[in-house]
Amino acid sequence: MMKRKLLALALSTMLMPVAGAALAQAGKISGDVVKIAVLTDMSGVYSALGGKGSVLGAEMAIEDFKAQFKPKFKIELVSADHQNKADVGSNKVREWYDTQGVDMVTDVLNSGVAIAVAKVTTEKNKIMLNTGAASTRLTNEDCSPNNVVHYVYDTYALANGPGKAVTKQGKDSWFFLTADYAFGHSLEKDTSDAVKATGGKVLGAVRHPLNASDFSSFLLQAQASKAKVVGLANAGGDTINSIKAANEFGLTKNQTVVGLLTTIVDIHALGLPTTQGMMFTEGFYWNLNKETREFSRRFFSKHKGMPNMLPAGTYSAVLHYLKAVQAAGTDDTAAVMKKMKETPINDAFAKGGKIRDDGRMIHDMYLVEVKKPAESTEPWDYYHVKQVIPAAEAFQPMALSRCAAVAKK
Amino acid sequence: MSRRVSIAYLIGLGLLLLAPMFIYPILVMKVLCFALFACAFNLLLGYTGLLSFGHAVFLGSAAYVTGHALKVWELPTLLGLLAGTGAATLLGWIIGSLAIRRQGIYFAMVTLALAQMVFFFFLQAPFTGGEDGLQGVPRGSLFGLDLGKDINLYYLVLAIFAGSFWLIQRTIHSPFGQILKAIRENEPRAISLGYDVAKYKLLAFVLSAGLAGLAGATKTLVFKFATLTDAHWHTSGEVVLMTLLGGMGTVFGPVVGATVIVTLQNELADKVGSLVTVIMGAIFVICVLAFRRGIVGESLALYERMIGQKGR
Amino acid sequence: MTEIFGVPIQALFGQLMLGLVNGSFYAVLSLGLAVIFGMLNIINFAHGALYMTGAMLAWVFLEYLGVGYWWSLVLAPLCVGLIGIAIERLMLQWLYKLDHLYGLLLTFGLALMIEGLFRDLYGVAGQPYSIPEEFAGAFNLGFMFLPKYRAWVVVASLTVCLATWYMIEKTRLGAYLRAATENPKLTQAFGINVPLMVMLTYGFGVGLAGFAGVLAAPASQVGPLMGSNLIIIVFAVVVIGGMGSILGSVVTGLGLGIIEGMTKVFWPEASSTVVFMIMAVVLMIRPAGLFGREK
Amino acid sequence: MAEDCILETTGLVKEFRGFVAVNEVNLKVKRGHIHALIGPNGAGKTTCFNLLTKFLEPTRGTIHFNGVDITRESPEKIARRGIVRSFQISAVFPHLTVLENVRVALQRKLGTSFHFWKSERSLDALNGRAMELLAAVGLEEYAGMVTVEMPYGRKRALEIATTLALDPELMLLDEPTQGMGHEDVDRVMQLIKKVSANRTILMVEHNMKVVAGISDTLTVLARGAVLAEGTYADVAANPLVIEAYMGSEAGELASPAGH
Repeated sequence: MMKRKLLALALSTMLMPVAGAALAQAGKISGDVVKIAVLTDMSGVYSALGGKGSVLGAEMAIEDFKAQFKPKFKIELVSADHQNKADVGSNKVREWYDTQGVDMVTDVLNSGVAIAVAKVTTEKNKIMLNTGAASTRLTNEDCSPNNVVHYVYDTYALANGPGKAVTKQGKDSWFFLTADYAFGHSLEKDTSDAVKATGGKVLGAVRHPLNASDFSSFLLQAQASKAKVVGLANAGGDTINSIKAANEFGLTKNQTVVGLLTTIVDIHALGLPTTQGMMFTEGFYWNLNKETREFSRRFFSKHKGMPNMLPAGTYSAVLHYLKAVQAAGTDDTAAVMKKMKETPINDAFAKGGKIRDDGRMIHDMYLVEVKKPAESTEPWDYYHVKQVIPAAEAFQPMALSRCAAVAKK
Repeated sequence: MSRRVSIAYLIGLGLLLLAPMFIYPILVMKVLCFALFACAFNLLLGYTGLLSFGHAVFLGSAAYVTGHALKVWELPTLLGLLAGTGAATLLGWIIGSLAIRRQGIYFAMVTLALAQMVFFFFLQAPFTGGEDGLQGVPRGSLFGLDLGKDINLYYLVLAIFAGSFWLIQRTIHSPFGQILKAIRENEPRAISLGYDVAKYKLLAFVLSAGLAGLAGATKTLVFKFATLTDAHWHTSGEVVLMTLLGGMGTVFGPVVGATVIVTLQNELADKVGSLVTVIMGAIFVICVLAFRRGIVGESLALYERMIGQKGR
Repeated sequence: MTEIFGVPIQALFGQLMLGLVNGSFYAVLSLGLAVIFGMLNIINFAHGALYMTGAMLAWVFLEYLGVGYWWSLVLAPLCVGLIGIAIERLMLQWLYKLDHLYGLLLTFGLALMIEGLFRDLYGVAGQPYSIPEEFAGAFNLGFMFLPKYRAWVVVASLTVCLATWYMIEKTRLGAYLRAATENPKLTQAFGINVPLMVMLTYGFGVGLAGFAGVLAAPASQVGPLMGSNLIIIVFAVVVIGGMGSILGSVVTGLGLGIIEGMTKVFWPEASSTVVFMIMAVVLMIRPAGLFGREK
Repeated sequence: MAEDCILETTGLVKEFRGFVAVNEVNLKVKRGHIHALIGPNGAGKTTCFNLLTKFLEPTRGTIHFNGVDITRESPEKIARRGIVRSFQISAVFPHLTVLENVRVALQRKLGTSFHFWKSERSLDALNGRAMELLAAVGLEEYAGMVTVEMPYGRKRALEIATTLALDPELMLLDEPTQGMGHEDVDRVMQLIKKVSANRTILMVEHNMKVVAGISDTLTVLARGAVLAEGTYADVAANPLVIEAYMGSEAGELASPAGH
């Protein structure tokens, strides 16, 4: 009893400015402005995945929200480039929260940056809707369910589909080429688990730096391992370059290369001849149904490229957030988070999506196979959707959660 | 003159005491950390004539050690700071012992290369968190004061800066500083007077590394993380730029240089993106070509010229 | 025999070949640095950035002007050389009378500017540059697939290194150059235009860097950061070699490339630091470097 | 050999990449003498100096000082033994004051040279001795001046004062009068004569007037080797020496006052 009082006292002094502001404006929007920030990689190795596309996704969400709800409050959007550096990202976000009155930050692609930003967000009691980063640490070891939502995909979801499907085809020995930071480690671990669960084995892994310029020596190590499958636990430019070098060194003749985080943007960059037959998990495909096609064509008209799951997810996240603010009548973090978790998500990106207690947003994922050049009938017609993985199976079950905050409940 | 300088310092200190009321305290703390870093660097370049191109590694190693000490070992804040500073000092001794075997440009290249080696070590060592960095370092408390509050931490950072600045001042104007100046001015002559020049250079190097480490340790407290950026050679280049721009071999130059560069980067980063690097490079080039005494050096020269004319 | 010390022979020879390729780049770059250092007494920090410029130019030529690899191999080094001449005339020449450290600082600033400019224009992610058709495919050496292009890199850089060595050591132009290095005033008195030679030397030295850049373009990603990390390794190569001789820098460059390749097989964690470790050891035993002259 | 040699070299050789700069030099410097080392340009005089003070490492041969083998010692160690040199180009600390220049030399004995936490006011205790030394070379009125602003001749005088501050047993002076006007040369000559009491001086000198005026012994070097040795009169009469110097300088050698 005494202890709790003391704690409350300590908390109230610590959060005095924040709590005071929140109390005075309970039921209101602070500063009459809802300020949304997109923090992403604008110029680096992942810029093609999120970057300007994510900013566009957020803009479209704001546009749609305004058209539908005619809100009384103003909405502002800011964006910045974190250069894939955790320090740059968390400094920027800290400054946004401290001096700019930002309420919510989204995209935050690159797991290293995302984990850092999640810490600042929790400390300042704001909201982060992560649509870009993949590491499952965000809902496990580093979880913060009252402030952070992991929205689009994660390494568990990416690993499971191909990890099991490819191993079942009899390609049961794996070697990993891993980007040497939180995301790569997470993806390698989750895929290894999936492979082992299906009866396959993992022969080893080689770590490469983010944005490596030359993959040849790493690929030689993969080649020397004699594994049947070389799993690429990297993303963006790194994946593209790994696949190219694999072709150059004749690796593809005897081994199967699996890009674990591949999106339509990468397939477009590499072309169907090099990528045909590749299998991986996607969270979004533009050509699924009428709604996705409409959204994607609108996006295409401004971006000159189809959206992958990052911009589409950012669109969905921003829209969901704004609806929650509208419904709660405030931008107070706790109230908005409560509303977001109560309301199911139904839009172009997700059907029947739901935010779980651990902060994981679950929705259907798709196991896709890249078409042969001859099978492609129009530009960007790249995938056979082999399997719809239902939301309940696509993500790590709550029972396995390593999130301390959830376990206590 | 000396009294006038003291008054100027007191005014400066007064302004710094009031600064957090007007300016975002995190920004001022960042400036103070880099100012200390640049002052430490200047002790070596400006007063010993040694251009180290790997000084970021001392900033970075102290940042990591302090971060690790506070986060994993859960040491009190003060001990964490000391551990970081100590580590940088030790590393300074190792790198210094190797590097002082070469002179001039070679010295610069050797320090750069050794620093890069340590950088790769940090990249791979498990305790640094690699590319992710060491995140969520607790600030802890000092004498019952909660450093989690920016304003409390601010005055600790200011105290560290002021104390270190005083120590650097003192070092420059000490018997040891006198020998350093002699070595910078005429190394063979200093040798022929019986001074073991290598030992003096090494002590200067170690002192400079230790103080750079203190700056890095403090920086970890401010930002609650330590990352590879701290140890990257771009940061080594930045501190050279700060010192050059402010005026090397002047006591106050590095402080001015650090303030200008940090503020510039802060203001420009969002507006011009990668062009910040171009602007930094251009400042470098202009300083080297036309402005070698730096802001403080040139101002002092101008002031003296004016006094001289009045006198005539 | 398929294994040596428990390492598959395929992996060992493969990494040795790659080491040789990397060594070729080290050799051409440290050669350029040595030529410039000999004449101007300046450590050219911008060397890495100009190497990158060579690669970026090749990419720009192809992307915007449709100029192919072979033309780029000639044009890009020329352009880089001209940039070098402009740098020498406009900036470096004012620094010769000052402490040599200023040359290092100036070229460091230039490196930042060039790197930042390309970053602003094209982002930090690499741009692809496809391998010229003549070198598509690979030799199957039994123990590995050696892509034909990488074999060409080794041949081309060794040829350039030897040609440079021949020019400096065996031709009249080279004799003037060596004379001007030893005693510029006297050489000037003999009616040789020393400032012109200095200017051309710098242009030639950075031209070599540009050439290495074009060679590197199809073998790796063309990106603004490709030079900045390489140049520090080349600095270490130079400290190890000791700037003593032209041939010394070539031999050291190749040798260290191969050692690095070996390390990737036997002790992969150390592969990025092995060159620096060697440097530390060399400094302890022979501070002037392996081929260095005692002063 | 009853006479006491303070410095003795045997078979001293220095090669630079095949070029022999100093060849089998056997030098004996007697205690209390002013010993001059002369020879045409490129004869190896300065190289010899650099070898003696270990600024260069000899290829072969030994150096003994007071009977102790110092061939392998470091330059600063040699300085601490009492062999202190000057340089061909004036060796001062240009941006320190004249007083500070001398103080730097005195400071070492104080043992606080590594004390970075002490105020430099702790060095004021040395000011008295420093002023005495400056007075000895006639520079006391310039004590507060920044050295770089002094004329050349006075810098050489300051250098001698700094060297004296270490109270050396053996002073090595590398062309102490080089580039000086008449009056300065006379003054420095008198100065050397004055300070030579109780110590030995080895000097490289071109000015024959100085050599003839104050030196007790001469060694002539040519092409790295010793050509002749003896008193001024002996050496001047040696035909080998005259040949080595040829023309103008030989004339100079014959009539020192003529310069």
